[in-house]
Amino acid sequence: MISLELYNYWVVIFLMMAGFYTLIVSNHLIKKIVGLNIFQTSVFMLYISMGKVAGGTAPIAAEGIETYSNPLPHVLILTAIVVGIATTSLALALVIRIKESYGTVQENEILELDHISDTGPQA
Amino acid sequence: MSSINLLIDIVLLTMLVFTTIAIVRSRSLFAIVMLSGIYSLLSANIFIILDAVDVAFTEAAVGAGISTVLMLATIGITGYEQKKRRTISWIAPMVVVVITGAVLVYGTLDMPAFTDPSAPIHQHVAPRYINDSPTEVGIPNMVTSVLASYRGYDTMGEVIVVFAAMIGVFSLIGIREKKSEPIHAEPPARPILQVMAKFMIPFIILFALYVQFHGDFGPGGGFQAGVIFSVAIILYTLTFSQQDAMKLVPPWVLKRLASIGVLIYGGTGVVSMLKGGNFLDYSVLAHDPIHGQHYGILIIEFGVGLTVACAMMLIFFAFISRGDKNP
Amino acid sequence: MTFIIDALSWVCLMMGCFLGISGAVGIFKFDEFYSRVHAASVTDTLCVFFIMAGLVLQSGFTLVSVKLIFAVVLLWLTSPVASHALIRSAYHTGLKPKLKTSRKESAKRGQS
Amino acid sequence: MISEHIPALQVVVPLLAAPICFMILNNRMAWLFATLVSWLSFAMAIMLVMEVKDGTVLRYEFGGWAPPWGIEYSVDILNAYVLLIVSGIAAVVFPYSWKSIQKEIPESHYRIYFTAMLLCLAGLLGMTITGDAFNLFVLLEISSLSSYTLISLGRDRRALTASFQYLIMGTIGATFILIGIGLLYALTGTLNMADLAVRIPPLEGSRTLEAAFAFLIVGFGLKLAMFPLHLWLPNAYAFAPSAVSAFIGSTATKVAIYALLRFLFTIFGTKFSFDYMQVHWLLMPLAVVSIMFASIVAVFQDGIKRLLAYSSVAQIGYMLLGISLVNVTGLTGTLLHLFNHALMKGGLFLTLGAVAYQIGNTRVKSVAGLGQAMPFTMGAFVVGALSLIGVPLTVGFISKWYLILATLEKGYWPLTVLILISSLIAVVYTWRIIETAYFQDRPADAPPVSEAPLSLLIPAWTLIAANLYFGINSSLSTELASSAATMLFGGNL
Repeated sequence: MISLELYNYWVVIFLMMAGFYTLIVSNHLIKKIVGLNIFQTSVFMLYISMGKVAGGTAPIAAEGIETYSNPLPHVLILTAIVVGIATTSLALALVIRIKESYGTVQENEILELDHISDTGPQA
Repeated sequence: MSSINLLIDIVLLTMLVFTTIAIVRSRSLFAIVMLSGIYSLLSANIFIILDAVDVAFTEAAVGAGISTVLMLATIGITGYEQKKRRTISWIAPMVVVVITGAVLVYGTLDMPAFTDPSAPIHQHVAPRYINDSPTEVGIPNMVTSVLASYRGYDTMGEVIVVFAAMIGVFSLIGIREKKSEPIHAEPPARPILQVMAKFMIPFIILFALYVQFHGDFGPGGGFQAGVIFSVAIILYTLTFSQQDAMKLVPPWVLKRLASIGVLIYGGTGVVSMLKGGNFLDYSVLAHDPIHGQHYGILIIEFGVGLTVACAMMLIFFAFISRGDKNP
Repeated sequence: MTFIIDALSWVCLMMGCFLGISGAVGIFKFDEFYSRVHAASVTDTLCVFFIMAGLVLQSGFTLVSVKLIFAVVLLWLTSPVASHALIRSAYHTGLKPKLKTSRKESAKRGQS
Repeated sequence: MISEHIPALQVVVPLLAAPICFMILNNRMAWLFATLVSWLSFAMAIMLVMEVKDGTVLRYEFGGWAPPWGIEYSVDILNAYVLLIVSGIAAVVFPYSWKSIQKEIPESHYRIYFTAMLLCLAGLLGMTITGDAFNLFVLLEISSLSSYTLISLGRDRRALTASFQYLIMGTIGATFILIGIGLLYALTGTLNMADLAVRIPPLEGSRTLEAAFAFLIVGFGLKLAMFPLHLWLPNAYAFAPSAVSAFIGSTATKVAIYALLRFLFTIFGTKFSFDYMQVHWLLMPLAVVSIMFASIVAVFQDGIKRLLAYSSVAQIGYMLLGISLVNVTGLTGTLLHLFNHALMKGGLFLTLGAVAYQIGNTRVKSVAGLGQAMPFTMGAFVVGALSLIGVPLTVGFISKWYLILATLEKGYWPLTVLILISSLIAVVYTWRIIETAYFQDRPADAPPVSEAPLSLLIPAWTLIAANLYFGINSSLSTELASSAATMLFGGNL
C-alpha cells in the first residue's frame, strides 16, 4: 500500500521538517525567521497539493473545460500567505529592536544578557 | 497529471530540496535570505503546476518580493554574518523534528493518492464553488468568488491581519522623520537606475491597476495589486531617496488610507446589513443579486488593495528609516 | 505551414535553452564575481528573447502573444539594469575586480 | 432587526473600531472610544448569554451563504460563556488602561496601544464565537499579532525578547493548527465545525484523522501554554505593560482552552478523543507535572508578575486536569476555573498595575511596607491571593471544590491530595508577598508612597469584588458551566 502515489506529500513534508529544524536549532534570530518561512511555505504546498485534480486546470471558468482543481485550498492559502508576511514583518521589526537594545541577534548572547539583568536590578 | 507536468513537478521539488539543504547548512545570512527568496519563487512555480495561479502570484510577490526586501533591510542593520556559536546540541531538535515528520507521514498514509479526483476533499463543498459560482456570483475566477464572497469574512480577517502587522511594526520601529539635512549632502549619482525607475514605475502602477480590476476574470485581486503598487514605491525609494518617496506618499496619509481600506471592507458589510441582508451579503446591494455581488466584490477588493498597498509601504518605510540611522 | 512554424519555434526554444545553460555554466566556471555576473547577464537577454519568441510562435496571433511580447520588452529593460545595479553595489561595497594580466601582456608592457 | 445580527456584531464592532480608533487624533478620545466599544461588546455578550441560556443555538451566516459553503458563527452556551469572560475582562481593563499606561508607555504609542487592544479583543472574541475551523485560524492570528505588539510595548528590553519568543512559539502553534485543519479538510472536504462533527465519527481508525488530532492538540497546547510548551508565558506576562498582562493573562489562554475543548468534544467527539485516542492519559500527567512544577517555581521568583505567571501555568494545569478526568463534574470544574481564574488573575494583575504605577516596579522586595502605605491596593491583593489559594467564600474555592469532587467521583484520591498540596504551595508563594507588604517596614531611604489613584483602584476592586460575589453567590457561573459541560458530553440540558 506504500506507493509513489504520495511522493508529493512526502517531499513537502521533508521540506516542512527542514524548515522546522532550522527554526528550532538556529541561534541567529533571522535564520529562525527564514526557517519559519520555509516551514509555512511548505505547509502551503501541502494544502495546494491536496487541491490538485488530475487533468484539472486552474479554477477560472472557461469554455470547453470540464475539470477544475479545487479552488478552496487556494483561497485558504492566499489568506495564510498574507498571515505569513504579516508575522514575518512583525518578527523582523522585533529583531531590529532587539539588535538596538541588546547589540546582538544571537540567541545565546541574548540569553546571557538576560540572565545578567535577571540577577541584577529589575525595572 | 500529465507526464510533462509530473516531470516539471519532480524537477522543481528536487530544486526545492537542494535549496532547503543549502539554507540549513549555510552560515552567510545574505546567502540564506537570497536562498529563501529563491525558495519562494520555486514554490510559486510548484503552485502554478498544481493549478493555483492566484496563490503562485501572491507567493511570488510576497515571499520572493516583499519579504526578501524586508529581510535584506533587516540584515543591513543586524549584520551579515553569523557568529560561531558554542556547540549546541542538535539531537533534541532533531528528535522533535523527526517525530513530527513521522506523524505527518503516518497521517498521509491513509490519504487518497495525489491528484485523485475522487478524494473526499473534492466531493463535499468544492463542487458547488466549481459548478455554481459562475452563475451564483457571476464571475469566472472561482478563487476570487470564494475569496470575496463565500468566504469573504476570512478575507476581511486577512486585511485586519495586515493592518495588525502594520500597527505592530509601527509601534516597534516607527518611521523616523529626518528633520535635519541628510548627512550625505549629495548621494552618489545613479543615473541609469533613476532613468530606468522613472520609466518602469508607470508600467508597474498600470499593471497593479490591471491586476486589481481584472481579478474577477484572471488571476489577481486586491492583495496582489496592493503588493505590486507598493513595489512601485519601493523601487522609487531605493533609486531616489526615502525623503523623496515620503514627500510623494506621506506616512500620515498612508496611515489614514490603510485604516480607510479596512473600513471600506467592513463598511460594505455594514451597508449590506442595513439593507436587510447578513453581514457581507452583497446580493442586497443592488436590485439584481448578481449585480450586487459584482459591486460588492469590486468595492471590497478595492478596500483590500488600498490597505495592503499602504500597509506594505509603511512597513517598508519603517524598516528603511531604521537602516539609515546606523549604517 | 504549421510544420514550419513549429520547427522555427523549436529552434528558437533550443537556442534559448542553450544560452540559458551556457550562462549557468559560466556562473559556475568563472572564479570571480564580476565575470560571473557578466556571464549570466549577457546570455540572459538573448535567452529570454529566444524562449519568448518560440512561445509566441506557438501561441500564434492571440492576446497571449501580446502579453509575451510585453514581458520580453520589460525583461530587456530590467535585466541589464538589474545586473548593473548588482555590480554597482558590489563595487561600492569595496569588492575589487581581479585584474589579472597574462605574462605576455605584462612583458609587452615592460618593453614599451 | 438588530438583535439577529448580534452574533456578527459581537466581533465586527471591535474589529472595525480598531481602524477608527487608529484614526482618532486625540489620545483621550481614542481611549474613551475604545472603552465604549469594550462596554458595548460586554453588553452584547450578556445579551447572547441570555438568549442561549436555555440551550438554543444561534447561527449566523456570513454573506448569506449557507454553511458549509459560507462561514458561520454559531453561539451555544459554551462559547457565550467564554464570550462573557473575555468581554467582561475587557470592559474592566479598558477603562483601567488610561491611567496605567501613562507611566509605562510613551505618549506617542497610546493610540497604537488602544488599537492593538481592540484587535486583540476582536480576535479573541472571534476565535470563541466562530463555527468555522479556518476562520478560527485567521482570528487566532489577529489576536496573536496584536498581543505580540502589546507585549513588546513593555518598558524593559526583555519585553522584546519575550515577545519574540512568544511570536516564534505562537506561530509554530498556529502552523500546527493549520496543518491539523488541513488534514481534517482533506479527510472530510469541509471546514465547518458542525459539519466536521457529523463527518468525523465514521472515519474513526483513519491515520490521517489521528495525525490531525495530534497536530491540533500540540498546536493548541502551545497556545494555551500546556506544560512543556509553556516557556513563552512567564516572560511574556512578566514584561508586558500591567494592563496588557491583566488582559492577556486572563483571556488569551482561556480562549485557547476553549478552542481545545471545542475540538476535543464537539468536533472529534468524546468517543474519538477519549475512548479511541485516550487523550486524557496524555493530559493528566502533563497537568499534574505542570501544577507541581509551576507552583514550586513560583515560590522562588523575585518579580511578582513572573510569580503570578508561573502560577498561571499551574492554574492551566488545573483546567487540563478537569478535562482529563472525563466526567461532567471535572469539566464543570474546568469551565468554572476558566471564569474564576480570569477574575482572580485579572484582579491581581490590575492591583499590581496600581503598585507599579506608584512605586515603578513590582519586585517582591519593593512592596515592603506597602500594606500601610497603600491599604486599598494591598487589601485587593490579599483578597485576590486568597482566591488564588482557594479559600472558602472566594471563587477559587468553588472551582477547586468541583475539581476535588470530580477526582473523588473517579476515585483518583492521589489527585485530590495533589490539589490540596498545590493549594498549600500557593499559600507559600502568596504569603511571601503579603508578609513583605504587611510585616516589613519600608526602607528608610525609599521615597514616600501614597494610595493609587481611584481610576486604577475602581477597576481592580471591581474584579476583586467579583471574586467575592461569585464566591458567595456562585449560582450564575455554576449554572452556566455545568450546563455547558453537560452539553459537551452530549447530554440534554
